[in-house]
Amino acid sequence: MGILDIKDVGKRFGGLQALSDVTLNVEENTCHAIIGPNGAGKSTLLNCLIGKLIPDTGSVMFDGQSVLGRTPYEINQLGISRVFQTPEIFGDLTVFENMMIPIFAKRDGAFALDAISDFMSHKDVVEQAENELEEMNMADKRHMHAASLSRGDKRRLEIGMCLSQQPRLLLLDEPTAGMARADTNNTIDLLKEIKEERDITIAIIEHDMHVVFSLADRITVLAQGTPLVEDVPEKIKGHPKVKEAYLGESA
Amino acid sequence: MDQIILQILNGLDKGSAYALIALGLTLIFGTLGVVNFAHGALFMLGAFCAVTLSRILTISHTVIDETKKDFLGNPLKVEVPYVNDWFGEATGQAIIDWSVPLSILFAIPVMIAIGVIMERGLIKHFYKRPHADQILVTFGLAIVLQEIVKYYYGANQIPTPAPEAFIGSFDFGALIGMDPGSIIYPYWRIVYFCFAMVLIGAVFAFLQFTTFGMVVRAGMADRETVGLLGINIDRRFTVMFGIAAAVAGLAGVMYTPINPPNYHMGMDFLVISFVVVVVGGMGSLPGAILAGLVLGILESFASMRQVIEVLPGINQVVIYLAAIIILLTRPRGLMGRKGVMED
Amino acid sequence: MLGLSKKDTSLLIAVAVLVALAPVLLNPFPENSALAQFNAGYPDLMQRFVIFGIFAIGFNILFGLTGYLSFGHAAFLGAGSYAGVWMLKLLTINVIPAILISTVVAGLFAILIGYISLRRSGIYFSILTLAFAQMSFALAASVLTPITGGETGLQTALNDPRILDGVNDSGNIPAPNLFGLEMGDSLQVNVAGWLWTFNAGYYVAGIIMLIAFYVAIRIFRSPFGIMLRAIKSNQQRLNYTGLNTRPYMLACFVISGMYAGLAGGLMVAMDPLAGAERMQWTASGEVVLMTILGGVGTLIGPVLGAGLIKYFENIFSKINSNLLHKWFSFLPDGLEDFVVTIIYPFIGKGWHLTLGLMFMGVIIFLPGGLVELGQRISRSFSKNKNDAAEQKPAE
Amino acid sequence: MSKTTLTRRGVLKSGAVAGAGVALPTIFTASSAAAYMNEPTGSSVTLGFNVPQTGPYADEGADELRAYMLAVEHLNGEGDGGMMNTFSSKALTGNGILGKKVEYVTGDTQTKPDAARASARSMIEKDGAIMITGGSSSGVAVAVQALCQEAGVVFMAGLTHSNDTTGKDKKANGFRHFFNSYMTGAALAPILANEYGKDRKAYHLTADYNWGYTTEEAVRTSTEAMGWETVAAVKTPLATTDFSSFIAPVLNSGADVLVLNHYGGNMVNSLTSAVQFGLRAAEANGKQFQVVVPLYSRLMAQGAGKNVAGIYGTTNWHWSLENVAGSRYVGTNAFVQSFGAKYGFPPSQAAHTTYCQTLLYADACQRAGTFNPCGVQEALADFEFDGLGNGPTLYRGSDHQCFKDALVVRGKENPDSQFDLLETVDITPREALTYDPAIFGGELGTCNPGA
Repeated sequence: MGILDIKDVGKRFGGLQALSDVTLNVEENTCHAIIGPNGAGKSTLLNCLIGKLIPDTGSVMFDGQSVLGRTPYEINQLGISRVFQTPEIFGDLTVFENMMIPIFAKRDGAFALDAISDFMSHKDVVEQAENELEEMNMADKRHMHAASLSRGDKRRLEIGMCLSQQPRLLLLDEPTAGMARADTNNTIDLLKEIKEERDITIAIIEHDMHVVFSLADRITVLAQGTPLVEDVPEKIKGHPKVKEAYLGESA
Repeated sequence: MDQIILQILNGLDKGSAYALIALGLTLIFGTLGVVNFAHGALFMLGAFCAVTLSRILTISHTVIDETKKDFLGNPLKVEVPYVNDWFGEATGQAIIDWSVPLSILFAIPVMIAIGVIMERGLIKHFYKRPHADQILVTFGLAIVLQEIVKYYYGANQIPTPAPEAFIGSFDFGALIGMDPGSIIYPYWRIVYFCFAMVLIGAVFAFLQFTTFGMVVRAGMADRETVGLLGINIDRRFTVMFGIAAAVAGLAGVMYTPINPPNYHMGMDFLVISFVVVVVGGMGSLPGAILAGLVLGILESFASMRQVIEVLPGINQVVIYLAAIIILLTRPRGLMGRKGVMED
Repeated sequence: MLGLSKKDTSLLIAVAVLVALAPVLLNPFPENSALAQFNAGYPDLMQRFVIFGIFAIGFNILFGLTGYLSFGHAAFLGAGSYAGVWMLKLLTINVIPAILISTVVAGLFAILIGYISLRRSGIYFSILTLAFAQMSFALAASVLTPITGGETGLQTALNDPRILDGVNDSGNIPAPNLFGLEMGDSLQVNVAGWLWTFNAGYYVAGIIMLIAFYVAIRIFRSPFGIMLRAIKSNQQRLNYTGLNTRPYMLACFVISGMYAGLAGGLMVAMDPLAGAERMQWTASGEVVLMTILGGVGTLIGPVLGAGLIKYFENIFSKINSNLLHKWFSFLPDGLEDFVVTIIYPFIGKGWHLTLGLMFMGVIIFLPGGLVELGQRISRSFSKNKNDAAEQKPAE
Repeated sequence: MSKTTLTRRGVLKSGAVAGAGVALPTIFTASSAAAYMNEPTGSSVTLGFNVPQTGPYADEGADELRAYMLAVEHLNGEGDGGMMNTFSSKALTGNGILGKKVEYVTGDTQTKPDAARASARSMIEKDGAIMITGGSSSGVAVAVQALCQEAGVVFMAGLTHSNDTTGKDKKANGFRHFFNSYMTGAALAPILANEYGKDRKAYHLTADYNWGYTTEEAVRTSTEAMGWETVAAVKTPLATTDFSSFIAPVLNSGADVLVLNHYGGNMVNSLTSAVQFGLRAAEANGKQFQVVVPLYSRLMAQGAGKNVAGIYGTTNWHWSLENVAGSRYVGTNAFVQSFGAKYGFPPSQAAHTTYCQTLLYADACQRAGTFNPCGVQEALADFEFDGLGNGPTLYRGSDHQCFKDALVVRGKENPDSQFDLLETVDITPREALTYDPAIFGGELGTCNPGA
């Protein structure tokens, strides 16, 4: 039984069966990738995981609790942190402030009316934010406006913000989409580093094979709304069904 | 029954005025992304185009009438318009009588010019600024325009009647076989409704069937892409601003016989026109028209004595109540698109 | 000091000094000089400066931090005013209960309106708040006349119960006071032609304003304040960071509404009348303009904006052609008339024109409002010393 | 406790003495307080003219201001003296008031009680005004009157027609020359009954605020006493601009008279709508349909243009009064001459009432020998005068309301000029308009001299 347990999930939009009988397990402390060609149902599945969509059938359990119908903040409080396709950070705030918010959220829960204390007086939070910035090699940028960071640094910050919450599952949604090759490689390196240094479970939804093969411990290939194969990367590489699915897309 | 038909007629009539003002506001918002608090002032300027033309037509020389006395007891000076001299009294008076419809011709170029000057001189510098800045600068502009009009025309209302031919009421009751006189409606208000519909239709046709309109619509949907295609969208937006100003101005011209204009009339319509635009859905032209008509009809029904007796004060709040209910049940208004003005 | 950073402490001290010395600073011209008309150091206007300052500070907590533009904030000012007058009528002419209850009532009203309006964001939120405020205004001015006094406004009367006060047989309505210190009481000091009026009501309002300002600084610097700024910046990220934005927004809206209610309560404490037009959209629009004019999201900006607009309203509207002729009487006759003719449209009944031009001028040339003007001036002074002075984001 | 409120002018004078050549600050406390608020101690006295200068009533406010400036001229002995020459009291000599030159400050009420009070307070606190006057709405009048009572200065109301001003909201420091809703009803009803018959069914549209309520009530009561029946009374929001939805049902309601209890822009718009809907031309219950506007003003008539032709209403005064109704209304022509010569057009009733109020105040001070509000109150209470254009008039002491004849007027069919829009149909003598001050409730209280 993995930490994330997706069972028989099906979702229908009008006449289109977007997902059917999706069952997969993400084991703790592994990196599990879900890949598939465009239209395979990756985003629909993702939306089911984060509470945006409720599947018609099946269940999605995180550590024994259903995530279905929960709001994004509840899902985060369960221990799932999400990294977006395009980095979602607080552009108007400084890098340091960006880093503090998730730590506050982790410490104080979904809502805390602390309107009087100075936020810098919360030494534990400040310390943790400083450590996390060090980890991300961004300590020198702490006073910068987050919006003025480079694209790669924004991604770095976002991932750092997610990690600062010590999530039980890090959910990455096409983390390198639209990135230049150099930035993509940097991101891959960063994720590798994280994987090696921390005990963390990563689920990654990705289109780019290159990213997936360098990171994942296990890969699920999705095609036409249903899992095609699930195996270790080495086996997926030459798998005829996968080739067919990807070639079919380009045909 | 007749009461209900009458209130529907009245609602459509009121609603067409709301829709016409909201139409221009939505055009400017949809094409330029600018929250224009000076839109009410454009409506007011249109109305004063009618006043100005009627002043021009009645430029007079004085003739002393010894038989009458003025308030100080001196012989009365009678004003005789030059048009009377030039075209004879009958024709001259007819021209003056028709000054409001004639003002349409006068207002179109004037309002387009005002719109273009406004856009080039001021608004274009605010495209990339926050909505709050746009609100402040256009609100400031509205005050300035109002005060200029007040300086020259005073604060009092100025009667600008419709032509004699349109004074009186049309008997719908007789037309549809009910008692004669049971449903009557003033000619000019019917004219206003038809005029509004024609103008709205013209704007839609223009956007739908001309290449210019297509580019503008594409620009409303995605400004950057159209810009990349090498089309000079900015110039087209300037033209759109001119058109929106003209639509607001014409709405004002035709409104003058319904209520004598004063410098403040734009502000009276500003809030309601924003409510209409938002209830219709920001950036949606059909939404603005629909919301205008719906709110107009609701307002008319809420003004009925029978309704007020049951719910005191409902006539005061019905539009706002409707707006709240619509916005709570339909998050983006009646026909709004996702992602417009939500942050 | 007081848990504030050095920079914030000096800002607070500066504001405190300005508030304390306002009666002197706002009367820069000697009493009998021609320019005395520009003096603003009389009790009514000084009270208005600080009261509208509170209103704008509170509005800025909502708009400046979260970016939610309420177009119906005057409803809370009005609700606070009505509650305040009722306290003065029913309970006691002492202003303390009036000020407290008006804040509480406005807060409750804000919970109601906020709970519904905050279901939407952006302009839809603005229109919802506008609709609620306009409904409040329309009802207050008409069908609620027994509670609100209608268009005439709610006033104290000779035969009010005032259950905590003793019998009043003076034949006059007692004036609002703070344990005997009447809000209208003043101490006047005359120094070589300058006349300074130190008014009790002004200092009561001024002290409350300083407290409100201090609390606002604390809110700005608190984790709560950061969360609010995060809402403005990226609400989606905040949600996925495990924070529930709803209660944050509602709390912010209610705090902001309570500031407005406090301002309303102070208004009636200084001058016991509450009129319905206090709730009208123009009043809500005014606080929006004050905030933008001063500088959105800055601490001191809204106070400056409030001051500037109230100054125009009260000083420029009172200049008449008679005064103009007096000022320019040193010029030759023809020139005097010419100058007066040029200036006349901008003053007296034309003060709106000046106000409109000022709005446009400020926003065109100073996109950050008056605070930007201050920053530019201080920057041009410190340029020579060091140009590397780190520019913190506008706070 | 010791009161530290000080009068401003008092301080000025003592300040000038004490401060002569001395740099030491002089601080004044209660002991040196003046006898009353803003006691003028210099060679001049300041009056506060608080009129709407912005908003829809700005033109009316401008006309009031013209009259005030004219009155100041006359009080200071400049110009032709206007109604000072015809005024029955001869205390004023053109030498200012009590020998002090009259100066004035102006302010903008914006027709909002809040703004009006702010403006009035600045006049009292900053400019040392001893009397506040003006305004063109009852809400403002009631609010400013209450303020003046608290502050201890005199309030001479401008154009305010609601019964409340000298009824339930009356104040000892406040005075009204203008007539009120009750008088309108009492004056209008007999004429309407005479012209349109006693068997009429009325439909009221009433502006939804205090003035509207009192006017509707007054007109209803007095027309019903004449035998009329009230079919319906509908309240219209004050902010309404398009009255069509209120006018549309009128014709089928069984009514044959429409009463528009509206003023200003409301009245212009509702009357314009009524005429558009053909009510003037229609027949109901076998009779010609009629429209009535209880309170007329010339500026409104100007705004409504031809639509006022033939429509009845009342006014406090009209510039043609003396020519039409003879020398009982002496003063009218003197005022019109004086005003017309200076400004080029005849004065409105708002201008007339504010001019009268200024003169009456000055005269009261002169006769009382003091500016003290209590002295002024004594001098004005039950003061009987003549020669201010309204015929013999009484300033009643019990509610500070003037009692004088009221004019029933009708819109002219063929006006000679834009000022000649109303013709006087009848004049109701003041005896017929007098009522018991107790009927409206309220307490006058005692005069408050401030300090």
